[in-house]
Amino acid sequence: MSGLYSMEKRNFDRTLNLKAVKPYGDTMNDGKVQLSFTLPVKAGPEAVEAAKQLMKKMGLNNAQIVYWKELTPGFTFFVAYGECVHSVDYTAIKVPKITVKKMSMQEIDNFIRENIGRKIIVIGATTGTDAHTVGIDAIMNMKGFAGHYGLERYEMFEAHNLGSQVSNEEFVAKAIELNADALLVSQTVTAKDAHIKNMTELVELLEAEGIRDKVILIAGGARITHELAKELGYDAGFGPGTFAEDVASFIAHELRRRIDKNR
Amino acid sequence: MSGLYSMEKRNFDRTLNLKAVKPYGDTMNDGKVQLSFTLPVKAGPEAVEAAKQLMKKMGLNNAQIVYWKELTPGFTFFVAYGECVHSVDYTAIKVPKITVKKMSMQEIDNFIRENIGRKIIVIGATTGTDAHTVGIDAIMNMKGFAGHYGLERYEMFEAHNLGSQVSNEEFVAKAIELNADALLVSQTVTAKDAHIKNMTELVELLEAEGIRDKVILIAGGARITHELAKELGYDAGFGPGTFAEDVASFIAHELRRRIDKNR
Amino acid sequence: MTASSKLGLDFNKVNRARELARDIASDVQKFVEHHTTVSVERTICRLLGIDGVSEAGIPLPNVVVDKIKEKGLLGDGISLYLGNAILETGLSPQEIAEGISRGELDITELPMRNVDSIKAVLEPLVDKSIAIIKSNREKRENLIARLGEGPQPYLYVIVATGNIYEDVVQAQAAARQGADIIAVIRSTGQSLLDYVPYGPTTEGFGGTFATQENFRIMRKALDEVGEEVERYIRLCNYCSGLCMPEIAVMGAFERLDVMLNDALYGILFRDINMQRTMIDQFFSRIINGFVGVIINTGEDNYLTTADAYEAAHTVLASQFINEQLALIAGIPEEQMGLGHAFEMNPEIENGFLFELAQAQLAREIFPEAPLKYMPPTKYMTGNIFRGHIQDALFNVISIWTKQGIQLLGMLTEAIHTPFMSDRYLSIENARYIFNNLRNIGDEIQFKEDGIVHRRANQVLHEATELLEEIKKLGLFGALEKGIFADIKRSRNGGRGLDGVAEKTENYFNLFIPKMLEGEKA
Amino acid sequence: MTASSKLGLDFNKVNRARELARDIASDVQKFVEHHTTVSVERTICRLLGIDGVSEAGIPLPNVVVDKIKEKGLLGDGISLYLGNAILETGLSPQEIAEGISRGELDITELPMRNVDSIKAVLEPLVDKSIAIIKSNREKRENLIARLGEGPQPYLYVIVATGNIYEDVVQAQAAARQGADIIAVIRSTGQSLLDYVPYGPTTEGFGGTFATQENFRIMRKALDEVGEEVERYIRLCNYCSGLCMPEIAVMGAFERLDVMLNDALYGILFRDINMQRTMIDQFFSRIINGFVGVIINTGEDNYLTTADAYEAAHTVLASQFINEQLALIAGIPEEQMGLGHAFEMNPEIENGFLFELAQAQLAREIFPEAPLKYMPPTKYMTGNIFRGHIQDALFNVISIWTKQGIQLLGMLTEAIHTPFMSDRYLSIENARYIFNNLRNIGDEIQFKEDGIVHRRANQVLHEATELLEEIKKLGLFGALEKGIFADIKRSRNGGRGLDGVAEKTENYFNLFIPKMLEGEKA
Ligand code: B12
Ligand code: B12
Ligand SMILES: Cc1ncc(COP(=O)(O)O)c(C=O)c1O
Ligand SMILES: Cc1ncc(COP(=O)(O)O)c(C=O)c1O
Repeated sequence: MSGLYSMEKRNFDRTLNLKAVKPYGDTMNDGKVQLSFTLPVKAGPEAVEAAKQLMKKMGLNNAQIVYWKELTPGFTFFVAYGECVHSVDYTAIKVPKITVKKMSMQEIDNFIRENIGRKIIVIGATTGTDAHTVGIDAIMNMKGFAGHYGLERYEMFEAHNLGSQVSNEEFVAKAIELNADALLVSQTVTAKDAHIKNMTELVELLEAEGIRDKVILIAGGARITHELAKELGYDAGFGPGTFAEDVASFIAHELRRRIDKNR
Repeated sequence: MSGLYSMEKRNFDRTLNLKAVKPYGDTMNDGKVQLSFTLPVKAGPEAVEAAKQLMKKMGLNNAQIVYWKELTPGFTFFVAYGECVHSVDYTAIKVPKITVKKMSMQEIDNFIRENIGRKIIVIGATTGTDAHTVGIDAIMNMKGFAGHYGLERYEMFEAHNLGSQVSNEEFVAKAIELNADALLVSQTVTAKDAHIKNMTELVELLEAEGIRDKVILIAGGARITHELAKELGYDAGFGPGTFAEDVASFIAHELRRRIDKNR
Repeated sequence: MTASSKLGLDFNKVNRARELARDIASDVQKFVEHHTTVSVERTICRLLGIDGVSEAGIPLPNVVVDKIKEKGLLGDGISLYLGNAILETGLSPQEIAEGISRGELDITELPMRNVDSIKAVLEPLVDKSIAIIKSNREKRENLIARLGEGPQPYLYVIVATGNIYEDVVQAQAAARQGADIIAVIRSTGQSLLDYVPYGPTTEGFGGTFATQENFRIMRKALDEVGEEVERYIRLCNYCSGLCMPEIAVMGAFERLDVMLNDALYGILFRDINMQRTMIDQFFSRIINGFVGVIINTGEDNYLTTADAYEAAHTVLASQFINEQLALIAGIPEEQMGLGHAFEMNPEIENGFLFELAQAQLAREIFPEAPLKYMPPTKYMTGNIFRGHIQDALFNVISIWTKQGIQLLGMLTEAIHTPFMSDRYLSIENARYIFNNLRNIGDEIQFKEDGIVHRRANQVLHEATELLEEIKKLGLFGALEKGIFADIKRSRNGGRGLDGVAEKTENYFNLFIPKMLEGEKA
Repeated sequence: MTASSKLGLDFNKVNRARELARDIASDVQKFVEHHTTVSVERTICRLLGIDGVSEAGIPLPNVVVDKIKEKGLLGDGISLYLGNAILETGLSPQEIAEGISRGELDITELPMRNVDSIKAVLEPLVDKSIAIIKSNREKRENLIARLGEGPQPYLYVIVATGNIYEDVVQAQAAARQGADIIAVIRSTGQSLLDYVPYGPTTEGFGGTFATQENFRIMRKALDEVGEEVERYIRLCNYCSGLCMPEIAVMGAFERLDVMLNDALYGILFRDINMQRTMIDQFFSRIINGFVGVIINTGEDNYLTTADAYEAAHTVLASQFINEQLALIAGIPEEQMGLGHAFEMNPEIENGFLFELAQAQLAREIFPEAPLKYMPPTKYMTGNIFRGHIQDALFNVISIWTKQGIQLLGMLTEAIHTPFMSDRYLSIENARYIFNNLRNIGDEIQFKEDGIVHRRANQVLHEATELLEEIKKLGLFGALEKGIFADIKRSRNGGRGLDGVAEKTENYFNLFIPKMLEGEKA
């Protein structure tokens, strides 16, 4: 008996328990998960068995290999369904979050006028060899993105968009030259963790120049999360669906907080 | 630090090791797996984190939740990629297989003439409330399937196709009445494991009637594997892509084996 | 070539086919009119207010009708005995049924009153039922007027968890995502049951039992979500199997909007006796027609056993016949969801053009019907990614040819009944394509005498020839020859024949004339 | 309306647009002809047989050309100094380069011989290179004649593992699944490098470095698998960035078949100086034209930053210009893979019809060109299921409008460079749709003055107006105004301007006339 197929009646509890959340197909706690993956083995019953064993190790019971296809000799692709034994305690989850209340462009400008009393200097760039500018432009350019104006339009921001393919060295030099309050870094290419390397290097450079604490350091991009940015030593990270307001509010409040602290 | 994102350089071994096979995205041993699943929680950063934690438990590192969508309040769907830490020893896999050499219709008829010396009596049906007949018809009907004639066309088979929605009781009664050598059961509906129940019940009934050992018991269907059939006490199981020849060769050889044994 | 046809169809041929189908249908109707069934009589019981189950769990309509059947009196019809019992006992039909069930009453043993007085005592009960059903129809119309509804093609999805409460969760989710019609698939065994289960149910296989209580629960849930999404959400179930008319009446009481309702499906795919189910179908369609239900016919299923390229004309021929059978039962064209399907082998070169021809053909021949278009099922595999694009092409054809009801294909068709996420992905697929190709049907013409033209005309031609043959054989004869779906059925085989009786001269059914009339009004 | 147009196009307008583009291109060409660049001169070095790297790892062509550049002699061209050095030293170009690299030789300090004798000594070397390249062209032609090739639209997929050996595995797998063209994407940084890396490489980001050795490895792998699948498999790389003509010549030596080759892309998306890259482009196109390479232009990219509905005419205008720039460089229409893309927001009602109009428009205006059609990228999301059907609609339009090169969309476009399985699913998608809709283009007509007609004519009109404007501004002026892709670039900004020099009267390039002539022969 392979034991892959459980014949016991699966009379699982069908009520939602947030302390032990499981995947849901069409019945609470049925655990259903869809997968696809390739194994570097030739097609055949052994390949199917290997795929099932792998799923078993992942904690996926009653593995069903619903499709397989040898992509090229020695590589077999699988589509599969299984029932996950694991669960997650949803009630215990704490995610670092940007808690600043979202304001409109006008509210932000007013806030800055009242609380900071001068324009905030911001520089932005897509760094390294990354040439993707659509993201940083969405945040900075006058015309903005999806009907939300960018920082260049704000009265109380002095926004400098350096474009893309900017080396970390150039970027830091510019920050010093302009005496920037906040640095905005966009990273899109994540292949081989290029963004991690690039972002980490920037932090090191800022530290070496002794200005890390003088700036609000912010990263953004399709695969950037606040959590990841924090891990890498940034003050905040913004992912897909960000608008200029999100970033502007964060910068304004954070600057105010720092000013208060230093008093 | 959530620890979900590993910042170590992933300098994994890029050579194929059949003793530790891992999923393959575009580099040997990169472990890449695609998943999709729904969690019964509302959308938001906590939901994304829950999805990542679940993946972590499955042994999927660097979980990337690339898409999420609240399907209805309290249910969030995810598409995700991760890197599997598990591996499988492909060299140790042994799958129960039907080892009979495949023959053509004519070869089979000749084999039976020479080795059995009489027609083999076979009855087939889709049992229980299952009404899917295309599978069993493919094996039994004269015209067969994809250019492969069915058992009714074989000179040395006497084939009775009882159709679908046949109760196990009727089926067994017919087996006794016709003194069948082989029973062919087709099962397509597998929702709530209907096929397992149905197939198990048939074995029990045959045992109660004392004829389990007198017949070659074969199951087939889209989700039937030889392995599952064996687990449930059948002599063989046939899945998608089966042709009449496969079944006919198996029956002919198995009958011959039994005759030899009983000598 | 007629100006109005994009396919260059010969409408004389269409008219000829329609005439043939009319003859075939009236021939069947002659038989139907002289017979009744247990299910028809149980339906009358339900219409007269009988509901609930006996102590043994047997539905009271069965208890009552079985009584006369046992005595060989089925041909007299239950109305006679029930009406008489009311007169004799002064009890309500429900009380009478309970009495029978407790063994305290035998309605066949009571002295028989005069038929006119029996009819007279039934009259107010009949009117009451008719009024309830009519008010449901009006309620639907009002709700649609107030909330609006999605544009055609309607997005139709199934729920099939086996548990009505879980079904509700799925159904509401689907409505929020954009579904217009929710069909609650039945448990695999139900259509062979010669009774309708009772109460809310939570244990079906591959579907949920159709019970009146389940209908009620789902209706309520859909009304709620309809208010939320500001769109009337239609509810669909299966008026087929051995209890066709009973389900029709349950649906009429609980305001179902769409019903799969096709005797041919039961005959071919469930091995239900053809005599039994044609009789049942007639009454069920009268009820469906009256309450404004859109019926869905099952021609699409033929292509799961027969080849879609070879057998395309059998689908069209069957649509012609179903149209006529529906008209006889008072169903207007606007309620005829004639079925067809996108089931061509995806490997066929230009298969898309053949599908396009077939879909446009159905559209032009049945211009008022909300055609029910079924997705690829037969050639769906465990490759869900490819399946999703097969479904996409199906959606392209539907918006192009202006189908009425789009039974959404699921990428997991070959694997399981839909997960909540499967349904979401399918709805998203259809909405994307319907919107992105919205006016393609008005925008594009087919080359004269091209592949599409030739295919459409060929299918029409073959269908007409087939109808000629069926007319000769009679519909029953044709079914015996395996003309549809490559499946042969015998006139006296299959399930349920023992529930059929020839009407005696005592027989009457007060609902039929009233409903047929109400239909016309 | 011309009979041959399905769109009711006004071909007078098309002719007018073409004239405008011709004027714009000759204006640019006037500038180009008076200048050279480091990359052009390095290309000449390579053509004369210089290869390899110095001890410090610097490619020898760079070592040699930097020498004259340092001295401000770039405008004389490297041919003069190299030819002179051969005469003076009796060494081969490669030996001379090695000498320079070791610091043993300074070719600018040698006594200068008479130009005719210099040209004469170079002549056999030039002829040798020309012969090699010609033989590669013939080899391709012979292979295609023997093995055959896939029908258009060719299935074009990328490999991008960063590791050339891993790329080989992916590429062969793709060919076996049905791919016709394999493009090896370059590492993110490469186009900004003012040299071409050397040797086999295994460490790129989001792509693999373009090196001559990598070209050779992949060419061999594709020839092998081509024999296996009995189809010639084309190899594609990127002839763009700061080393345009060098890559062209490397490709010519290693028998590449397709090259992304568009100065406008580099200007807009890589911030490469416009003067530099226009000069580089000219020579690179001459080489590509001569060796029979299909060039791919980059108009599709405009729609990743500008809106596809609003900016559709900029794509067409740019195609007109690229056509003329290609003609000047001797590229015949059959080698012009003009780019465009399926990038309309999927939420637009009837967006499909607009895409259809645009694709058909390009088809009719450039009837002989193997148009390169790019998949949806901008509106692809992490929802891979939906992505797969966006790609399916893209495939529908391609087969319908008979595109030449189908750059297959990947369901994982928004996530990562393709996995082996992503590529498989995409090829399956395209093959299914191409086969299932094979003849739809011949079968279907657009309604006169319908949405498709109107859209096509509107885009043509706007493109013509834009070309009028560009003619006034000059191409460089237009780029300064941000007319393409919503991106503004200044004439003297961006990378690589310091590698540009005005030609002196000493300048000569022996390859250009021979190649342009060979082209015509
Ligand atoms: C447009 C595009 C391009 C355009 C870029 C044009 C331009 N000027 O930007 C062109 C065609 C030039 C291009 C080229 C390449 N691309 Co590209 N491209 C894309 C594409 C299609 C869309 C990206 C985009 O514009 N998104 C829209 C913007 C608005 O979203 P966003 O960037 O996420 O920004 C939002 C948030 O993230 C946030 N945000 C972003 N930055 C910042 C910064 C701050 C401070 C803040 C607060 C917020 C913030 O706010 C924004 C608005 O909400 C993606 C695929 C896809 N569909 O995602 C591939 C993609 C990003 N490209 C990719 C690659 C590999 C390349 C190339 C490297 C390929 C090659 N080798 O040739 C090249 C070269 C470019 C280079 N060196 O970087 C890969 C990256 C793979 C990976 N994960 O590493 C992708 C995913 C495609 C793929 N599957 O291969 N590309
Ligand atoms: C055709 C079909 C139907 C037809 C059946 C017509 C008929 N006369 O058979 C109709 C339309 C009637 C139908 C109805 C239903 N169906 Co159905 N149907 C299918 C469909 C589209 C194809 C099945 C098929 O014919 N495959 C082709 C044959 C040749 O393949 P096969 O059966 O695997 O057979 C091969 C092998 O397995 C093997 N084999 C099979 N049997 C045997 C036996 C032996 C002894 C041997 C040796 C070999 C063998 O050999 C065959 C040839 O190689 C599938 C979806 C899909 N694409 O798979 C759904 C599917 C099977 N149906 C399904 C369901 C739920 C139903 C219904 C119950 C729905 C409902 N509640 O109304 C109904 C009712 C039927 C019932 N009570 O069983 C589900 C089952 C879900 C599950 N996993 O449980 C599926 C998967 C669709 C879905 N996603 O919901 N169906
Ligand atoms: C017309 C018709 N009736 C009924 C059904 C469902 O069958 P059952 O409820 O008998 O399983 C179908 C299935 O698709 C159908 O097409
Ligand atoms: C014309 C053209 N050249 C080059 C590239 C690739 O750019 P690079 O190699 O400069 O990253 C592209 C990208 O799509 C392109 O369209």
